[in-house]
Amino acid sequence: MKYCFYPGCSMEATAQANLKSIKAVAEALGMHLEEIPDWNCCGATVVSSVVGDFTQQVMAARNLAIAESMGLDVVVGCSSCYLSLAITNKRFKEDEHFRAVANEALAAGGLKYEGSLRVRQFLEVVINDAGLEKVAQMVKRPLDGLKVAGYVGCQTVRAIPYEFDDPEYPVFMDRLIEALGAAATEFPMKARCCGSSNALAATDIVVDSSRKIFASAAEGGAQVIATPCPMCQMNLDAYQQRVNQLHGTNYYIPVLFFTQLMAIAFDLSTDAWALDYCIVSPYNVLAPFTGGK
Amino acid sequence: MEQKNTLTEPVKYDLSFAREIYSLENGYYIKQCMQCGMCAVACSTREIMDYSPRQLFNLIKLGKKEEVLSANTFWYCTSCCTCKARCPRGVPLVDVMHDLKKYAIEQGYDQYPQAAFYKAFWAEVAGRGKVFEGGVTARYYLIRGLDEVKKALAMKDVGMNMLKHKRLPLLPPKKVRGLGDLKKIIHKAQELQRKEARA
Amino acid sequence: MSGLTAAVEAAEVGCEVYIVEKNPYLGGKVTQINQYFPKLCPPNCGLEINFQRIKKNPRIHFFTMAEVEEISGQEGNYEVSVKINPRYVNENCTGCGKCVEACPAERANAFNYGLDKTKAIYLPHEFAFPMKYVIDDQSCQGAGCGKCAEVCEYQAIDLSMQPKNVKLNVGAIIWATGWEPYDATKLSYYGFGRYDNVITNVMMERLAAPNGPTKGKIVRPSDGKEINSVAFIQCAGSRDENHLHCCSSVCCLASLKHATYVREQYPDAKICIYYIDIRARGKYEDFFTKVQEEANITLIKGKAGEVKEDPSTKELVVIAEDQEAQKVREEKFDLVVLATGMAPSTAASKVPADVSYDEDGFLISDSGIYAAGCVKHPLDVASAVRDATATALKAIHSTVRGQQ
Amino acid sequence: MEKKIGVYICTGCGIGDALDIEALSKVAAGEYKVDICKTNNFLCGKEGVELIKKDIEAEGVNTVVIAGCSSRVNYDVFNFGSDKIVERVNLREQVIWCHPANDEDTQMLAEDNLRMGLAKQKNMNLPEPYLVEDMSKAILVVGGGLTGLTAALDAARAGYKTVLVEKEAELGGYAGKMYKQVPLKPPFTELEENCIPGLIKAVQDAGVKIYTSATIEKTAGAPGMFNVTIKQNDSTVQERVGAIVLATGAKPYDPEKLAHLGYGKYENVITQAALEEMAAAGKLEAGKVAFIQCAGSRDQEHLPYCSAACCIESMKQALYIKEKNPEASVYVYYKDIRANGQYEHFYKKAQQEGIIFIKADVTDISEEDGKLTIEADDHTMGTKSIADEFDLVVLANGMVPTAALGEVVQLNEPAEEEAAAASDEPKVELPPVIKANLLNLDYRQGPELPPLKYGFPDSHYICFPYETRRTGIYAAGVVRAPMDMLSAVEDATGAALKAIQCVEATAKGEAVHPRSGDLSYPEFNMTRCTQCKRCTEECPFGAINEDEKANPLPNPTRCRRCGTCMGACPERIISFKNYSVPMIGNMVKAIEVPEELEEKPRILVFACENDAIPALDMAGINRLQYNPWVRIIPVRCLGSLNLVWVNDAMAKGFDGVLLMGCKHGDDYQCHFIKGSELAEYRLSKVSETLDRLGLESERVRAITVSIMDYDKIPEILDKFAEDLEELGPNPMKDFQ
Repeated sequence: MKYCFYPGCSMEATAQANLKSIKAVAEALGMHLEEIPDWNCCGATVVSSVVGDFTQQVMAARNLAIAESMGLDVVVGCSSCYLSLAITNKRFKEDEHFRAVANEALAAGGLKYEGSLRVRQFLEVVINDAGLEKVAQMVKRPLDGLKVAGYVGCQTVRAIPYEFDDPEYPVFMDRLIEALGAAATEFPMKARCCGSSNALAATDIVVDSSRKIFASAAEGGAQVIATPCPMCQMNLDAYQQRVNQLHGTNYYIPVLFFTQLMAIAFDLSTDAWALDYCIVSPYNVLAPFTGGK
Repeated sequence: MEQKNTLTEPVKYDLSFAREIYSLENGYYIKQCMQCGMCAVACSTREIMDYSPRQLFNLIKLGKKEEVLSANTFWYCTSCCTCKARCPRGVPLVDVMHDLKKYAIEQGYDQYPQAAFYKAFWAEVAGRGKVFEGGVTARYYLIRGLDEVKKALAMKDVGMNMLKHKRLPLLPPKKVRGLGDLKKIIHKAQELQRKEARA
Repeated sequence: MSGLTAAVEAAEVGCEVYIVEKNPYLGGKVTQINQYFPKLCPPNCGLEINFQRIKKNPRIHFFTMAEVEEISGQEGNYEVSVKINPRYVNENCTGCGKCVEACPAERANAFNYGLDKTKAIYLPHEFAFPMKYVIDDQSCQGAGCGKCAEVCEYQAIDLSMQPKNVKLNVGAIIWATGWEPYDATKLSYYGFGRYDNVITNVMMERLAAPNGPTKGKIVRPSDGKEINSVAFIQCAGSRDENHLHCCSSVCCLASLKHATYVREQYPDAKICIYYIDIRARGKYEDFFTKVQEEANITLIKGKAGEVKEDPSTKELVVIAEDQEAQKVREEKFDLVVLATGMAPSTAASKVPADVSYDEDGFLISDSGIYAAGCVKHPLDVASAVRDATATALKAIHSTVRGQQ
Repeated sequence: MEKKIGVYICTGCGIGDALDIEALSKVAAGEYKVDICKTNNFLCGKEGVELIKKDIEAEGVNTVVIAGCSSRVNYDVFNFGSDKIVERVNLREQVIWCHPANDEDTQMLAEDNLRMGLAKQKNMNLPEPYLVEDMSKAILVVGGGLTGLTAALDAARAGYKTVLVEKEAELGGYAGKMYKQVPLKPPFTELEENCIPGLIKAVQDAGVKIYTSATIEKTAGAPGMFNVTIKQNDSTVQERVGAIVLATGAKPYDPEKLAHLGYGKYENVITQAALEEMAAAGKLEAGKVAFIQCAGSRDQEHLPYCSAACCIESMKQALYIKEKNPEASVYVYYKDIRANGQYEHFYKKAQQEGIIFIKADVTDISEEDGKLTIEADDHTMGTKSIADEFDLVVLANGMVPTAALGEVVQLNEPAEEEAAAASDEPKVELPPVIKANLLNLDYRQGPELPPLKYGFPDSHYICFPYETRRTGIYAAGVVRAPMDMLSAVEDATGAALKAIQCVEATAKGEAVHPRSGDLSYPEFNMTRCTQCKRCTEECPFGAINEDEKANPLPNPTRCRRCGTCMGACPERIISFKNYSVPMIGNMVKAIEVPEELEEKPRILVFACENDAIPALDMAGINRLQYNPWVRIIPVRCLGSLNLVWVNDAMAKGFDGVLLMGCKHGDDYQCHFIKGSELAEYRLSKVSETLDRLGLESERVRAITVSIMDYDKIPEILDKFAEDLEELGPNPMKDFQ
């Protein structure tokens, strides 16, 4: 199984844990991820507010144009990147006029994109291509009894509704968590927004949104939160303390990328576990499974 | 939650503003709004929005330019796409909100901190082809000015934690090699975008 | 109802008519309706008369448990091949019901949308026409068991019954396969399927029906408790680009009618109807006016956005933007009824012939093969009957042209 | 015909185990001395039916009495041809399934049911169809608008001679004057060219006989034999037709009554009709236009109903304006947007074209140098709004059926009213009729179709939208009910079918809905008529006219066979071949009423065939148990209840009589409109008589049951039985 891989900016900074674990897990599952050479920022959900959707999508398309020659599905880890690349790709496939004009712009950089590729979220690729059975077989350290809140977040499932799961009440992640031997907790907020890129400009939004998510996770008795999204992971991890300060709560719920949990369950290298990157320390909670390393 | 509703004095309907908004990249779709109110409930930041998207679209229809452009609605949009996924009329609300942010900035309604963040973010991407948190933050505070820095200090514990856990590289990532081409592409895209808008 | 009407009306002009029905009984969806709006009269009354008309009319022939498999030929001369699925009960059945006592197996009662159970051998409902029992081969334990056959004094049960095939030669075809309620699980923000006390409007009909799973008592499915408050959520799937694009045209009146069901049983219950537009066209406006005059019925302009459940009490919270009040309201209810719309049956099972459908999946009439009733447009019963009557004449035109 | 009777008692379904079949057979063979009486344990099975067929062939049995299950089942199995009389005696649903097995009372009930069946067949004869001389199968369509043209075309295409009468000089009606029309086909987004010109041509090509500038002076006769006098210009023509489609359409609501919306005050406040004219004439120049929905409709002060078509018509007209001037600003003020069904697409299309929809109540309209200003309460913004600079304000002023335009007349003549007042008898209210000058029927009960509500001569039935109270005359389109064009087209075709159906049935002497196929009809023994007028007044279908001496003049082809006239007649001169006063009377007499000391009261129930009888069967199917003293006689409709039966019953010593009929009042369920109501009113007349005889009037009651009330039946009957026990036995028993 070969794929083009688009890491995205956060993977090189705030979400290195995601990158490490994705690479290790993919390898373990026999997926070869080929990074798109000289990829650029997709613009996320921010850039279009300054330069408009079209320009942002053309920027994103540059990556697809480069990837097209490789003729492989483009796999994305970051939800926000997935959103912008998937929507861009959809427009190239469905909107002829857009494709023509956008290619006129790409031509300025000597590029062209036909819209031949599929853009996919890593979570979906693990489940649909590798398959839950394969995942279950790989488990060497079953996460028995670990209560995990599967926090898919918003953009992964709503980029293209029903593309691979219910946009409001996704279940993919829960199935995966169960495949690892852990228990997926009841978690109504599993697809609600964490406040996304407002951390800097409107911290209150992030704090308030996170608070609700912690409350919901705690109510379900979750010990850890697992997510595919760097933005969600950052907000929930970095601002958990802040939430407690501002709201007199005392949540202590480590927030991990689902790929980190997979790395542990698969008994891959501790480098792949990348637990040091967690601000809310997961060591105690995970002790029963990380023993010996 | 009590939505802001300052319309005490009678409204005079005026379509000229609406037509301007409808002509934005995704503005066309606003016309399809049937005032059902799904978006008001879907929104994850609805408690702090002064107008729900539905109300905002209504204000546009009524020609209330000032209320619309000074509303916090689109600035507080987190692009979570819930409204977009639910809208029974297929209005891509997130994209519409992007248009409104852009329009507001162009019209000088950029007092909201998000505006600064977006500008900072864009400056980073335009200059490097990739985003560097450190750079974005720095530029953000440059734009916002000193008093904002006080807030920053209140936030420093978060920053420290990030650093401690190797999440804030001090050095920016390598520039995109094809940055020159990328810039050409963006330049061309902007030009075409303006042409498309006129067409 | 449309098919029945088209058949009876055509036959009473003098045509030979064949009815092909996939259910073990005639009458279709209306047999599951408790009362019609706006008169609040029972559908079985009109059905009884239509069945009398069929009984008296030698020109009407019908097959139950039958499906059209193939259509060939052209206007004026079609050959239709019909597959008749095994009923496992033959014409000897006297309807005495001894078999039911003997049957050990149970099945979810489709007639009541799974709200209760019947035995594997069952009478679809009291008014079933023909009044013959039928075996659900999915849940029947088969020849190995055979208890029903033992007790039947009339050799009416034949567990080895095989599908049969009949060929019909007709001049015109009326396709009146009606509609299916839109799948409410696709509206995950309303929690149908996850929350016990969120039901659909068609389920409400059964809950209120004297011959329904609760003998007509409207209660909370979660615990059978009486209700103090109900919310009706309009356009649950209809008028929605993500689901049914068009308006289903009956749901507003259906919910207003359901409000009267609730009011009759619970004089003080709080009733809220969340809507975008109330579409009570023509003289139905009177019914709308009448219901509005009822105490404690609130109409809220604003489509309900979300339903949340309190897992401990199973109470539901409906969140919607009340546009008159300009605020988002969160209201508690014991029961939430989704006004799910009509999906044409052809969305799922197409006509085995070269016909066309509109963008909503409704069947487009063509000379020779005609759509009638809710497979053609979303229609209320009176309009569907009107349409079916009209379609009968169009079919007759085909036979006339066929002879020329 | 010489009757040869065969009685066949089925012992299947537990009948044999629950009843003493021998005793039952004795009733037939002994008491009634029938030629043949046999039993079989599976009568609806092959051998059972063979057994009967053999007797028919070998023994010449021509009257078959079957005692077993309800006549609602096995109707097909026990069909031995139209030349045989078949009478079903219910021993299953109404005896053993709702009464204890091997019980004396149950046995008595079964035997009485058999006696009633045997008594009944004595008075039953095979009906002979009433055939019209010089029968016409032609279809007359009144009104040459969209509905009328469609109906005429569809009737003609089905091969029927068709006559079309239009009062205007030109065909086409309201729709004919339209610039364009709303979409009638998928995708329901595009305006369509006006279909009327094409339709007119098709109607002409189809050979429809057309009268324009013509009105109907008089419609005499009955289905199959209507004689219609058509007045064209100053000459009159006669047409003989078999059935009629009334498609005279509607008129826009009088805008003069909408002064509060500025009509009449400001010349730029216009109606939808006016806008159509402007558009058609190409004179539509406007930069800013407002449409005001529900101008008159949905308004208790004006038209309480919704006019159904205005929302989409306004969208269409708004699109005209955009078509002419894409820069125009167009607003639609609405209560609810009623773009039902697939017109949702049209609504969205209108929005995409930039038409602005505002949910608001218009509070004021004013004018300043030719420009109009609208003040309103905007409901989606919760604010007052003012919009000015309008060049044009269009009122969506709804529709009023042509059938509602005319003087309302009450048909009970004053003389009668006084007479009624004088004699303390209650009187039947005849429905008022509106003299709309459409059909000018030569009917005892008024010149037009009786209106249902708001002047629409609509059907009262959801399941039977073409049910009509004047047989052979079918209203269609907006004269029948408010509807959009798409519905009107369907409605026209449906009405055409019903008209065709009616002439075909009439030609065979059959009744139309609801007793479709019934060949029997009422026959009058005029020698004993006292000209009391009850039959002519009470017939729900206006089937009976009167001559100047007030003698009834029956029109069998107008008749729906409910028997209301038979029930009304104090002289009992009206009867059907297979349904008559003596027939039911003899059934009553056939029942054995035990002596007082036996303490076995008897209750006689007259039950409506359409709802009450099925409900009683359902009680049985659900094995609900109830009082065994009841004896049930099915009647065609309670309207056919003749008081003499009640008298007979009381005289015979019955302790009580119960009438089970359909709901009446506004939401009446009676398929013959007033049957159950009439029965109750007649009953009110007996009560004094009973009191005078020293009999408590509570012994005779009428109740309404719906087909779904089967679960209430035990309670109803048991309660009545209790009440009667309290009253004690009927004193008349002693006079037996």
